[in-house]
Amino acid sequence: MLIPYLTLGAALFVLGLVGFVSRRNLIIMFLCTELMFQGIVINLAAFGRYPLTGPPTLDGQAFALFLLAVAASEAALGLALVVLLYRFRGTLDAAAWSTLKDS
Amino acid sequence: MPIVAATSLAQLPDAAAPLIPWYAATLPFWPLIAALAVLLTLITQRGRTQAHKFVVGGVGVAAFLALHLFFVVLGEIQRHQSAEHPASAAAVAADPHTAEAAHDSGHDNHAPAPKTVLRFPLYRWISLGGEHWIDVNFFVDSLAGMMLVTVTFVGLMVVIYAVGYMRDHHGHPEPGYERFFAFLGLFIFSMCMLVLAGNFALLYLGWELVGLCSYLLIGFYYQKPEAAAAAKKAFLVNRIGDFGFALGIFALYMFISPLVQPGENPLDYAVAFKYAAALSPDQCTLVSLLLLCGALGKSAQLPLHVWLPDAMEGPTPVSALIHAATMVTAGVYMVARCGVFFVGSPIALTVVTAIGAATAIFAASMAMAQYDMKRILAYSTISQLAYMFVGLGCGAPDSAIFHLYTHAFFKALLFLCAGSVMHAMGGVIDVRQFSGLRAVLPQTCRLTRIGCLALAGFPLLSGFWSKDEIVHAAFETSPLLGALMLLTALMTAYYTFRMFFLAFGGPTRLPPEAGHHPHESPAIMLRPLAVLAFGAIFAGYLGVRLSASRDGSFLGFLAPGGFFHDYLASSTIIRTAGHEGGAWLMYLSSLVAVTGIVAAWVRYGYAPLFDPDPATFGRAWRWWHAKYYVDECYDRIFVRPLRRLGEACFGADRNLVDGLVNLVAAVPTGVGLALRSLQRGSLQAYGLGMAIGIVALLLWWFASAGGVNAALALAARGSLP
Amino acid sequence: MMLALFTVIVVLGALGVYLALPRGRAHPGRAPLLVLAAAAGLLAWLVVSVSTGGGPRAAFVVLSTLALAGAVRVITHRRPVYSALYFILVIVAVAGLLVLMGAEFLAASLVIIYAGAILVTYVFVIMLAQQPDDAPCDVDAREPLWAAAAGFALLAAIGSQLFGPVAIREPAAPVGDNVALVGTVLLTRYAVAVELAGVLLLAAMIGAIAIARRRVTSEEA
Amino acid sequence: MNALDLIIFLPLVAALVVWRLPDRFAAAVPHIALGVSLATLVVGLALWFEIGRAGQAELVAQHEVSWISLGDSDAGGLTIRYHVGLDAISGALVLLTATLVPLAVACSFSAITHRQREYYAWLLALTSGMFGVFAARDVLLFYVFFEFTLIPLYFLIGIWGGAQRRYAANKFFLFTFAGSVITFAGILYLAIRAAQLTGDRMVTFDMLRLSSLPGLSLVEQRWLFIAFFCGFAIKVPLFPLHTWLPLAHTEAPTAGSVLLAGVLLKLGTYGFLRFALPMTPDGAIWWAQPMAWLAIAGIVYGALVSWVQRDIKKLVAYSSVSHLGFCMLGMFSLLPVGLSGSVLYMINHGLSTGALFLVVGMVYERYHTRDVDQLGGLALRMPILAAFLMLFTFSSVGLPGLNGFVSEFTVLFAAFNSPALGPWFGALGATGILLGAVYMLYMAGKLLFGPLREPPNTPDLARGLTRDLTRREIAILAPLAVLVVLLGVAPRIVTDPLDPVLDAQVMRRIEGRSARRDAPPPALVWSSSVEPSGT
Repeated sequence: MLIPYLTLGAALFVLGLVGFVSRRNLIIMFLCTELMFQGIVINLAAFGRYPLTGPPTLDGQAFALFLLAVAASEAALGLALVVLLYRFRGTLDAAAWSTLKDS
Repeated sequence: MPIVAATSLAQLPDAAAPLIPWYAATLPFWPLIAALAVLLTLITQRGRTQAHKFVVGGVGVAAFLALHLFFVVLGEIQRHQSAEHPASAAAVAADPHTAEAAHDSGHDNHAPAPKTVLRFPLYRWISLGGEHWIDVNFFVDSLAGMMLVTVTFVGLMVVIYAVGYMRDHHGHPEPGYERFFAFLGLFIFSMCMLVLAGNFALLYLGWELVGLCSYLLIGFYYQKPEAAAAAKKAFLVNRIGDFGFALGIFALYMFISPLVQPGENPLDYAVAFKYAAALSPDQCTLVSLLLLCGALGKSAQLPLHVWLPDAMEGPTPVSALIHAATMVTAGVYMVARCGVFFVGSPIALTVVTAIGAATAIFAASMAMAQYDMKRILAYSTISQLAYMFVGLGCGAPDSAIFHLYTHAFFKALLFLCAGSVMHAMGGVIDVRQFSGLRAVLPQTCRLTRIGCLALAGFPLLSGFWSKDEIVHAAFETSPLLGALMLLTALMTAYYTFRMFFLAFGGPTRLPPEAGHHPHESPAIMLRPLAVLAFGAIFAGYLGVRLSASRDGSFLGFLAPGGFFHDYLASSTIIRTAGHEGGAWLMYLSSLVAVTGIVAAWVRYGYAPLFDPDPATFGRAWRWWHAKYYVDECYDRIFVRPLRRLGEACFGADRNLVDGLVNLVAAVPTGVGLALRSLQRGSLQAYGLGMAIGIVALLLWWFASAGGVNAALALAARGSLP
Repeated sequence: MMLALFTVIVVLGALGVYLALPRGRAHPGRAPLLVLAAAAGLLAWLVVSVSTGGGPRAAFVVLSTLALAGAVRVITHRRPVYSALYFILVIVAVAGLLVLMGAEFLAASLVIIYAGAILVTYVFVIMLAQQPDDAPCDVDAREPLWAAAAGFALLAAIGSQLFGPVAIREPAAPVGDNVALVGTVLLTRYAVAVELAGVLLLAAMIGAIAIARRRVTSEEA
Repeated sequence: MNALDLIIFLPLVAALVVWRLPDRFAAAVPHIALGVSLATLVVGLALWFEIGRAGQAELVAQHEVSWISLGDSDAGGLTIRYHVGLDAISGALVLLTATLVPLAVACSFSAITHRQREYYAWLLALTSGMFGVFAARDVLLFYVFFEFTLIPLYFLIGIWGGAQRRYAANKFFLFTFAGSVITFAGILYLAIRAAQLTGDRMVTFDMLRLSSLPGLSLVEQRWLFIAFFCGFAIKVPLFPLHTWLPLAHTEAPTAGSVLLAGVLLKLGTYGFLRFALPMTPDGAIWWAQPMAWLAIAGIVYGALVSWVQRDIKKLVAYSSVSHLGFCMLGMFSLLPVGLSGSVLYMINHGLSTGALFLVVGMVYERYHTRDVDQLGGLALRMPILAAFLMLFTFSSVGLPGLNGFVSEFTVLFAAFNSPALGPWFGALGATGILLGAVYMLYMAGKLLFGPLREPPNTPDLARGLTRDLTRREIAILAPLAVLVVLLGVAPRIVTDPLDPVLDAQVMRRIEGRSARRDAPPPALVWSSSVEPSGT
């Protein structure tokens, strides 16, 4: 049963990636990163439950928990930034922020 | 022509050669000290008008020492001969200027006379690596003695003349008066160094210093662009000759150095002549031809003659001294000095003769079609030098030197007379502008007539004797050459007296520049002229043996081969031509001279306004007048292409090489611009970039290392932790 | 053979997502739905044929299709609020799968923390950063084609490995109470990590407050 | 802290002092700089006499102290030592520098008006760099000073230069730097190989030890020679790599171009003499003929191009290309006389071209133009300057009796008689005698002779200049004139201490491998019977 879980995880990760790359709304982009986290959680759990060698271990799950911590803090900061950006430019469009462009 | 075994030079005593007395060795430095003294007066601005006193004094001392040296060498020859042939101690002529030099005819000068050389080492100059050195040392033999006397004596006369010449009408010295005398002193110093040099490098030093002085003196009136251009042209043409000369010295070292014992310097005369016999004919030819280049440059022979006529831009004393009597004869002196190499290779001798003959006829023809008095004399000098080269080529170097000696007197005389004419005519020297000056300048006219007669080879004057010997040697080589020489003699007589009659003959006409009444030159100018005239008449008798007339004819009793030749026989020159001059030859050459003079008198006796020559000679005359368009050819063949090449190189330098460099510099900027467009500033683009990066990475990993399967296989083997 | 099938699924999925992504005014219409449904069906069939061991395959298939559908809707929906809500659906599906795998504690924490805390924050932000409807940034996707292509190329690459020839051994079922076991693991092996996670969260909190506190006056905008 | 360290670091310290001097003393800055440079001249002379006494046995004023040493002797490592010392070659060049610097400083009194303090600071820094290069006995120390000299000159040209000074400074810096980087690679390779060959673990950069390593293979030596060639040929400059020189010279201030031409060009030739010949003798023999061809090309090319120049300074700059072509020709004749000729050439070129640049600078200060067509007949207006210019023109043309001739004669003599090159090289090189006269007399004639031609409202006699040379300017040119005549009449002052050192340092290493080039030199048909022995 490992392969199906891995494909699912990969699919979720890829969908998150596609969403991140194609959507221009900052919040949705962040949401997509969260989606990518879900893909990773499944993979971690799957490898924990169906390890290639030896009995199932719980390390995967423990790591997933830490992943959650990271995701939470990332979301907090990210969204604070998004709000700030929104207040600056009044729009959530990612294209508004292109100061990195080389003139 | 029999090649005299050079072994006769073998017993040249070098290390053991006796030393010149120390005071005689200071000879060249007196004019130098005089020149520096004048320079000092220039710097300190005091006593500038006395400049000429220093130089006259310096050259005077040099002349005296030269004379003394002449007799020291003579005494040395006597001692040497008495040591080897006690019986025939040659009688000594008291003074070169006394009329006849009686000579005991018993001595048969065919056997090679013992070589007498005096030397004086000063100090080591340049190291040639290892134990070979170039030293500053003097090498005096009878040739050098003779040359020194000629140079310093004529130099003294010219300097004295210049004191008068370089003053304007009311006797005040012209601007640059001191500079002129300083350069003259420097010139005499360089010429003496050239003659006294003991090795080829020092000869090269004298050679170039003389070139420098001629540059400075020709360009004396530097305000005039033509004078500056003439000076530059003279120096550069001489430099072309020196280029060959330098290569000759290097080649000489290359051939001589393997033969030389340790402790001997290959470039010293004594050593070089000692081992000259060991050189193969080919090597002799190479060295001779290269050295000949230098001679041609300096003595203004055919290919490199273009600078001498332009050198007339300089003040007349300069033309008289440098471009008639001394510097231009350096080439003849060098070829005579290195006779042992030329004799060693028949090719070289024929080249010398050919160039001499060609230049003689070539220059004579040009001289016939000029109107500037000094240019006529300039071409005549080239022609007379060509005579000397023919003498050298025909194995009669002592005749050549004899002609050089006599030519110095009458050519200097003629130039200085032209100078006093110019002085009187307010700087005009074109014979068409004036005529009938015998009334206005009686003394100059008399002196010029003597000079012209000597130059034309009128019998019993010095020119006649020396030219006659060369014509005789030419006949001995080949009758055609002899005939050519006689034809040139005819032309010489013709153009000399054409000039004389145009200037002094006919009604008195004066150019406006001459002022209301042109007066005769001051005494200070005329007295040296008189001395030179005396020399022009009697100098010839030094080379004549007054013996009982062989065939009873009037001239027969004057046979060539007098004191002069015996004196020179003991120098390093090698005479291969015979000595007996046929009496018939003397009659022929006198006849030729007289016909030339009469022809000139017939056509130009009354100084016609319209020159008859162009009509008679037609197109040939135009070529002669335009100096065979040689200058223009050189300009188009060498000068202009070189200049275009320079422009092309400079162009290439700017675009090609710089272009290459800028191209290299452009590469990084180009790449930078290309990459810049990637940074569009949109977040998505960066995300997409990352995604593509991951995909590429994965694909590469899977492709190369077998990807997950390999990992799984590893895991299966339990090697993963 | 399975790899070929998987590639077909990937292509269909990519096409479906590409069509589903919002472009301009026009409503995407039915096409993407059909394509995605086909892809989901094939994927379900593939999973069934691959998973060898027994166990709740049916539950896995249901939950995974649910998760995938939710995910697709998250990225393709025009209005951000609905995307957030669909995201909650995805989290629930994932939690279910985790329970299937015996990771009950993780599933529970996922639902509580993710759905409860993070998604709520998202909804707050969406509320704060109100944009007029059909703002250009919601409507248009940027280079959907490239995005879909790149994403599913990645999936294909991964798939090419997963469905490779290697036969994978099925391990035994886990034993014991998951929550207790995870608790012990956390407090024994990862004790330091837990403390660090706490510090990380504290820092994030302070950061968020600092950012949000700055008054952005209008002229700075 | 011996005399050598003193002259290396005194100017540097003085530079710092001068730079930070408060405004009150601003007027004294030029005089301080002059004083310091004269002090270095005195010390330089003292060192030269000591070299004369010491003979070629060992180095004079040697001072060796470890500078950077990484790792230790058993585990292997690297040691760079501050090792300075003078033998005759370095001593001669140090003396040349010590002579030219005070003249360069003195000539800037009236030329430089803005930012004087920095100007003299950079000038003094350049001086210490130059002394350092010639005194360095450690390869890396040499390289450090070699690069250090670039910086002051970059600023001197960049700030006080002419119109295109920025471009000229950049081009100068990049050209030299690009080459020297390759040389640096060569040096590293050589040092490491040397450590391997001699077996000691510590990689050392001492010049003596790196010279003529026994085990270095022919191929290595050829490639190492190329590495050295890249760095030093640009500096010389050899023919194809010379385009930076005319630009740098025309844009540099007078003092800058005097030192650039007088000393910095000698870094290249000195580099060849110290590195290429002793360290890669087989490489030098193998590349001798191509180098000679480049040198001859440089001679002819430099002469022709300088003949068509309109700007006098560019004319003199291109003449340096031609002159240094001679210098290289002499060096690659691989004969003792050739080497001593080329070292003498470096000194003579330094004196005569330095003097020419000074004179051109003086003309520029009065007429503010260097265009040959706008000037003419200056001899009437400035007789003293005309006299000096004529003297230096004839010195650089190689008139016997002046210094140019001695070195030119020996160089061509060596090229003609050298087994490695052969007569044709000497002959072609000798055309330089002729071409040299052509362009130098062209310049002298245009500038001094002919009718008087001056640009409008000049000569500009501001800043204390007089119509002809001021006493200060005469004081600058007089010593050079004396030296030019002295070295012409008695060159043994320099060559006597030089010859034994050249023999020991360079010739013994080359003769050890008298591996003649595969094909014997093109022997002339005449000399077949008498084989030229070389020496």
